[in-house]
Amino acid sequence: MSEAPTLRSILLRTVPVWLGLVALLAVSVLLAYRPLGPWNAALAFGIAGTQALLVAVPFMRLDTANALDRLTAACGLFWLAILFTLTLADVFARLAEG
Amino acid sequence: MTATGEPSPALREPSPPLREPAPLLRESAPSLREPWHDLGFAPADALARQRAGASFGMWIFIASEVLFFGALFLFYAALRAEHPEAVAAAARETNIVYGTANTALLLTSGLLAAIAARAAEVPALRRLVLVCLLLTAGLGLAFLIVKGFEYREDIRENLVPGPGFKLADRPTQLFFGFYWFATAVHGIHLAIGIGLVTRLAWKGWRAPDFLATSPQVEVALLYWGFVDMVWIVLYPALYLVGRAG
Amino acid sequence: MSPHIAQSPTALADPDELALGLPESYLAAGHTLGSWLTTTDHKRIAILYGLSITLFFFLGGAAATAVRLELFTPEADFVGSDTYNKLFTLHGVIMVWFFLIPSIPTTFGNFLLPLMIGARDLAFPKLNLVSWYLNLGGGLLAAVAVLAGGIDTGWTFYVPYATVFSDTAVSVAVLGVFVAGFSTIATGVNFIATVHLLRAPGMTWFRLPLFVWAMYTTSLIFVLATPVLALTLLLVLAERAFGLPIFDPARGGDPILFQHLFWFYSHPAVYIMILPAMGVISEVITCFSRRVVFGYTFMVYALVAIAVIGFFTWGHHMFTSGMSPYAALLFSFLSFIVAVPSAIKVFNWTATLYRGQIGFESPMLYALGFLGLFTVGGLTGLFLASIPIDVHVQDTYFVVAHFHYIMVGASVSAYFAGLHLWWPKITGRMYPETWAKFAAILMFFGFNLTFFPQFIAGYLGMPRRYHVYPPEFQVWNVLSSSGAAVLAVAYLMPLGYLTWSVFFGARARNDPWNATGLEWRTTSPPPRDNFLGRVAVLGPPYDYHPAGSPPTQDQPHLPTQESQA
Amino acid sequence: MMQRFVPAWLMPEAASTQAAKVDAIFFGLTVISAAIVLVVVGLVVTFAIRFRRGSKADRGALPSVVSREFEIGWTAATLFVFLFIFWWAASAEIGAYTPPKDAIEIHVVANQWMWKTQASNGAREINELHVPVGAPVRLMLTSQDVIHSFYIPAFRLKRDAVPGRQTETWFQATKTGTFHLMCTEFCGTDHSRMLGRVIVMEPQDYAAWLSAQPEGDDLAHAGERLFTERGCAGCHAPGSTIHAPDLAGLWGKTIPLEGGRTVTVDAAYIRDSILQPARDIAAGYAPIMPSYAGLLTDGEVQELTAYLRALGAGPRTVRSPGVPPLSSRVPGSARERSPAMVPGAPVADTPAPAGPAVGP
Ligand code: HEA
Ligand code: HEA
Ligand code: HEC
Ligand code: CUA
Ligand SMILES: [Cu+2]
Repeated sequence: MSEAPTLRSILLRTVPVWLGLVALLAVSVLLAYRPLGPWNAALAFGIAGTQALLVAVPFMRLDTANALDRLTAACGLFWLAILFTLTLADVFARLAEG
Repeated sequence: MTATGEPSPALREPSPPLREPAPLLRESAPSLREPWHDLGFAPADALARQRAGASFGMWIFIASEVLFFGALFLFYAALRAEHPEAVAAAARETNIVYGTANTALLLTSGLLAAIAARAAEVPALRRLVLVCLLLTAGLGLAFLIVKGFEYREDIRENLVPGPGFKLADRPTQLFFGFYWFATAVHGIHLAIGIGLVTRLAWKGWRAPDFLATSPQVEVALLYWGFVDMVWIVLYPALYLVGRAG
Repeated sequence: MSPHIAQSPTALADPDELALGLPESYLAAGHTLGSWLTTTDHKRIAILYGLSITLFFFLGGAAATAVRLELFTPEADFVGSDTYNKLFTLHGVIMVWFFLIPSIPTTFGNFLLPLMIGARDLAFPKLNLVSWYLNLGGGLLAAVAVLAGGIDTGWTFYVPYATVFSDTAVSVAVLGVFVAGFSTIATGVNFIATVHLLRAPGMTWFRLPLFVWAMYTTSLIFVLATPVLALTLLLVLAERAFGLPIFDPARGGDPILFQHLFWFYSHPAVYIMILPAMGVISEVITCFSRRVVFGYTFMVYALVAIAVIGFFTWGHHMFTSGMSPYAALLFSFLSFIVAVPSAIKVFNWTATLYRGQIGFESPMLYALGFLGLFTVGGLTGLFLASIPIDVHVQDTYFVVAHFHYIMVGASVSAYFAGLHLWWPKITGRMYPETWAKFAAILMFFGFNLTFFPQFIAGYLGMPRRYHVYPPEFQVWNVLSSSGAAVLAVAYLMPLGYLTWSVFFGARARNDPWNATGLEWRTTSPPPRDNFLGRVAVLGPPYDYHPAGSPPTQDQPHLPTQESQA
Repeated sequence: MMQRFVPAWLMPEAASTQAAKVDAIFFGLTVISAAIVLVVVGLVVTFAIRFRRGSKADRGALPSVVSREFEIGWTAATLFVFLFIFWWAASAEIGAYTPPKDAIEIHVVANQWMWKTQASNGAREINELHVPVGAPVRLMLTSQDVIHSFYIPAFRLKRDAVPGRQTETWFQATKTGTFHLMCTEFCGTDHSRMLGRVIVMEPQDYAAWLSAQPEGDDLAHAGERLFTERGCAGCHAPGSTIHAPDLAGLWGKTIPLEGGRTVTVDAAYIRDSILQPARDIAAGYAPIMPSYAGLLTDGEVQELTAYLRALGAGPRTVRSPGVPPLSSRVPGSARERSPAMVPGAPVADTPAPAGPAVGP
C-alpha cells in the first residue's frame, strides 16, 4: 500500500513464497512414506500449518494489513483453540477411561 | 471520565469547530457507496476507508469460516483419536496422485491471486491483473475437474459408504463419510470463488478503472486465499495418513 | 427548550429547535411494496424484521399454548404422542432461531445502531437486506418442515435420534436453521464493521451507549459461534439425507461429539439472547431514573467478559451424558466464572436507581420486572452448574423453568421494554400508556404463575418433553397452564394497542422521554439519512445531569400529556 | 435438616445416600439465592419508592470515589460466593464418582421404549429393577438405538444410556419401597412412557426374590433366534458343510488357538470371536468367519453370548422360547406391574420394532 508496486517488486514478493509452498508440499509427501510413528501426523500437520501461514501472511497480505484485520484473524484462531482444547480434553479423557 | 462515569466539563473535548450541516456529499465521489459517503473525509480518504471496510468485513467473515471448517477438523481429530487404525487403513485408499496434483494446482492459483491483488492497485498493470484472474479461475476449474476424475475412481472402487463398501472395518466408512463431506463442502466454496474471480475479470475487462478502484478485488482474492488454506490442511488429513508401513 | 438540551453532548442541531422544512421521514420515502422489499435502509429492514419476528413469536406462542393445554391433565387427552413431540420441537425451534435470537439485534439493533453512533447506515446495506431474505428463507423452510409433517427431535437435534431414527421432516428444518444461521452471521459482520468504522467524529469507544456495546458483543458471538452450528447441521444433513456415516454409533460414530459441537454454539447463543436485552435495559433504566448509568466502564467490561467467557462453558449441558468427570468439573467451574459479570450488571442497574428521579412508564415497568426475573433465572442457572444438583434436575422442568425465566422473563420483557421505549421514534406515534402499563403488570404476574411452579415440579422429578406424566405432578401443571392463559392475554394486548397506535396514536415528539442519545436528536420518525446535518459527539453518554449535581428535575414528558399537546 | 424447614410435599422422596447430599446442597443454594433475591429486589423496590419521581428524598451527587470501590467490592464478593458453591458442589460430586469395590453390578440396556436390566447374578427384568437396601449398586448402561437417560428421582440419580458406549454410575438405597424410574433423554414417540420402577427390598427379601429368578432364560432364547437369523447356524450348526467349530459345550472350556496359545472361553472371548474373529483363530480352522462388528448391537452380542453359555452350561437342549415372558416374580399381571404410574400408558413389554427410518 506504500509505494506503487512494480511488476518486479510484486514477483519478488510472491514467487519465492510459491516456491517455498511447493517445496513444502514435496517434503510432506516424502515424509508421509517414511515410518516415523506419531511423528508422521505431527510433521504432516506442522507443514500444513506452515503452508497455511505462508498463504495467510504474504499472499493474503496480513503482513501489511492494518491492525484490525490482523486482530480479526487472530480472534478466529483463538476461538478455534477454545473449541479444540475443551472438546478434545473430554474426548481424550473418555478414551483414557476406556 | 470520572469514576462515576459522570461527565465533567473539564474532561470534555474542546469542541471542534462546528461544521455546518453541509449538503450530503453523495455526488462528489461516484464510487463511494451509501453509508461511506458522508463521514466528513476528503473523497480519497473516504474511499480508502470504504476499501478498508470491505476487507475488514471479509476478514470477519474469514474468522467465521475458520470456525466453520475448524468444527469439521475437530470432527476429524476426534475420529482419528477414536479409530486410529481404521483411519489409516481408509486413508490409504485415497488417490495420492490426484490429491497432490490438486494441491499443487491450488498453491499455484494462490500465487496468481496474490499477484493479481497486488497488481490491481497499479492501473498500468491492468492486463496482468486480468490474465492472473483468468488463470486463477482456470486453475480452480482444473482442480474441480481433477476432483471429478478422482470421485469417479472412488465410486468405481466402492469407496462410497454404504452396502458393498470396499473395506470391512466399520469405522473406515466414517473416514470416507468425512472425505466426501469435506471435499464437497470445500468444492462448493471453491466454485463460489471461481464465480467471484471470473466476475472480477469480466468487470475489469468491461470497465477499465474498476480493478483499481473497487474493493471487490481485494475481497474476492482474500476469499480465494482462505479456500486455498482449507485445502492445504485437508490435504494431509485425507491423503497423507497411513502411507508409511 | 430546556437548558438540559443546550448541554447535550452532541454538536447536532436539535430538530425541535429547527425551523420547519424538515426532510420527509424514512417511512414516507416510497410507499410501494417494491420500495420495501428492495430497500437498503437499515430502518426499513428493521421494520421488515419486526414483522417476521412478530409472526414467528405468535406461531411459537401458539405451539406453547397447545403444549400447556395438553399438560393440563396427566393423560393424553388432546393430542397424541407424536403430535406433542412435534409441538414442543416447533415451539423451541421457532422461538429460539426465528424469534429470540434475531429479535432485539435485527429490529432495534438494525434501527438504532447507526443512529446511536451517528452513521447514515450500516457498513454494508445490501448485505443487510440479503440477511433479511436469508432469515425469511430459513423461516419459510422451517414452515415447510412443519407442513411436511413436522419435526420431533426437540430443538437440540440430538443424534442418533435426529439422523437415523426420526422419520419426520428433520432435513428441511435443519436446512432452515442453517440458512437462518447465515443470516445472523451476515448481521454480525455488518454490525462489527459498522461499529469499528462508522462512528461519528468524537464517538469514542467509551462514549458508545451500552446498547451499542451489547450489539457489538452479541455480533462477536454471531460471527464466532454460528459457523460451528452451521457445520454441525450440515453434518446432520449429510448423515440423514445422503446416508454418510458421521455420528451414527452403529457405524462407529460418536454421538457425544455432536453434543459438544451443538453446545459450542448453543451456549454462547443463550448470551446472544441475553446481551441485547441487557443493552436495552441499560438504556431504559438510565432514562427513567434520570441518572447516568452506574459504573459505565464496568458495564462495558462485563458485556465483553460475558461474550468471551460464555464460550468456555458449553459442557454444562452434558453433565449426565457420560462426559469425562474431569471435563465436567472444568465446565462446572467455568460456568460459575461466567456468572460473575452478570452479577456486576445486576448490581450496577440497582445502583443506578439510587438517587434518581424514577418514573414508572411502561418501559421502566418491564425493566424492573427484568431485574427480578433475570436474577431468579440466573441464580437457578448456578444450581444447574453445580454437578450433583444438575444430575438430579437435568432434563426436568427445573431446567425448563430456568431458561424461561431468562429467555421469557428477562429477554422478552426487555424486548417489550425496548419496543415501548423506541416505538415513538420508529413509528412517530405514541401508544396508549395506561394499556401498556396494564399489559406489563399482567405479563409479570402471568409469567410467574406459569413458570415458578415448574421449578417445584422439576425438583420433584417431572421430566421435560413428557406428553403424559405421573399424576402427582398435576397440581403444578394446572397452575402453570393457567398462568400461560394469563400470559397469552398479556402478549396479545400489545399486539392490539400498538397496531391501533400506528393509525390513531398521537404524534410523537422527537424526544418524548427527554432522553439523551443520538437517536433522539433527530426527527420521529427519522429521515432517510438519519440526521439533519453532520454529527459530532462532545461528551460521554447518559448525560442526564451535570457532574456533581443531582439529577435534573427534568422529567419525561408523559405520553398522555403529549396526546393533548 | 431439610425436613424441619420444608413441607414434605415440596420435597421429592429421598431414598439414597446421594439424595441427602444433593438435598443439602440444594437447600443451601436456595437459602443463598433467596437472600440474594431479597437483597436485589428489596433494594430495587426501596429505591423505586424512595426516589420515585418528585419525591422529597435527598438526591445529592454521589462522591466520585464510590463507584470503583463498590464495583471491586461486589465483584470480589460474588466471585467468593461462587467459588464457595463450586467447591461445595464439586466435593460432593468427586466423592460420588467411584463406586465401592463390592458393589452389585447391574447391566442396563435401553431401547425404544423400555429398560432391560440384568444383574451380574443373572436376574433379568424389564422396566423393573430389584435391589437390596443399604448395598452399593453399580450400573453399567448402554443403549441399542438412541440416547436414553436412566433417572430415579428418589435417588437423585441420572445417567445417559448412549448407544455404542458404556456409561456408569452407582447408588446406595437407604429406604425400602417402590420408586419411579423414568427416561429423561428425548427418545421418540413414547419417551414419556418409557417408565419403570425400582423396588428396594430388605436384604433377606431380596435374596428370596433372587433365588426365585430363572437364570438368563430370555436372553438365551433371543440368542437362539439370532443364531439362526444371522447365519451363525449356517456354519456352526452340527450339520453344516462348512468347516467351523461346534459351539455346544464350549462355554468354560479351555481351547487351543492357532499359534499354540490357549484360551478359556468366557464372555469376553466370545465377544471377540464375533466382533474380531481374525484375532484369535481356533486351532485347525481357517480364518473365514466374517466380522460382525457393526452388524450386531451390544445387546445382541450379549444375547448370543447367553445362548452359547446356555448351550455349554446346562443340558444341551434349550427350552423353546416364549414361556415366561417376564422374569419378574412380582405379583399381579403385567399390566398391573409395569409402568403402572401412568394412567393409560401401554405396557411396553413388546414395543413396536423401531427400525432406522428413512426420512425426507
Ligand atoms: C438467555 C438464555 C440463558 C442465559 C442467559 C442462561 C444463563 C445461565 N445458564 Fe442456562 N440455559 C438456557 C438459557 C440461558 N441460560 C437454556 C435455553 C437451557 C436449556 C437448553 C436445553 O437443554 O434445551 C439452559 C440450561 C442450562 C444448564 C444445563 C441444564 C441441563 O440441561 O442440565 C446449565 C448448567 O449449568 C445452565 C447454567 C446457566 C448459568 C450458570 C447461567 C449464567 O450465565 C447466569 C448468570 C446470572 C446470575 C447468576 C444472576 C445475577 C447475579 C446476581 C444477582 C449476583 C448475586 C449472586 C451471588 C453473589 C451468588 N443453563
Ligand atoms: C425464546 C424462547 C421461548 C419463549 C418466548 C417461550 C415461551 C413459552 N414457553 Fe417455551 N420453550 C423454549 C423457548 C421459549 N419458550 C424452548 C427452547 C423450549 C425447549 C424445547 C425443547 O424441549 O426442544 C421450550 C419448552 C417449553 C415447554 C416444555 C415442553 C416440554 O418439555 O414438554 C413448555 C411447557 O410449559 C413451554 C411453555 C412456554 C410458554 C407457556 C411460553 C409463553 O411465554 C408463550 C406466550 C405466548 C403466547 C401464549 C402467544 C399468544 C398468542 C396466542 C395464544 C395466539 C394463538 C393463536 C392461534 C392459536 C391461532 N416451553
Ligand atoms: C462363514 C462361516 C461362519 C459364520 C457365518 C459364522 N462363523 Fe463363527 N466361526 C467360523 C469358523 C471357521 C471359526 C473358527 C475359526 C476362528 O476362530 O475364527 C469360527 C469361530 C467362532 C467362535 C469361536 C469358537 C472357537 O472354538 O474358538 C465363536 C464363539 C463363533 N464362531 C461364533 C459365531 C457366531 C455367534 C456367529 C453368528 C453371529 C458366527 N460365528 C458366524 C465360521 C463362521
Ligand atoms: Cu428413552 Cu426417552
Ligand atoms: Cu448453557
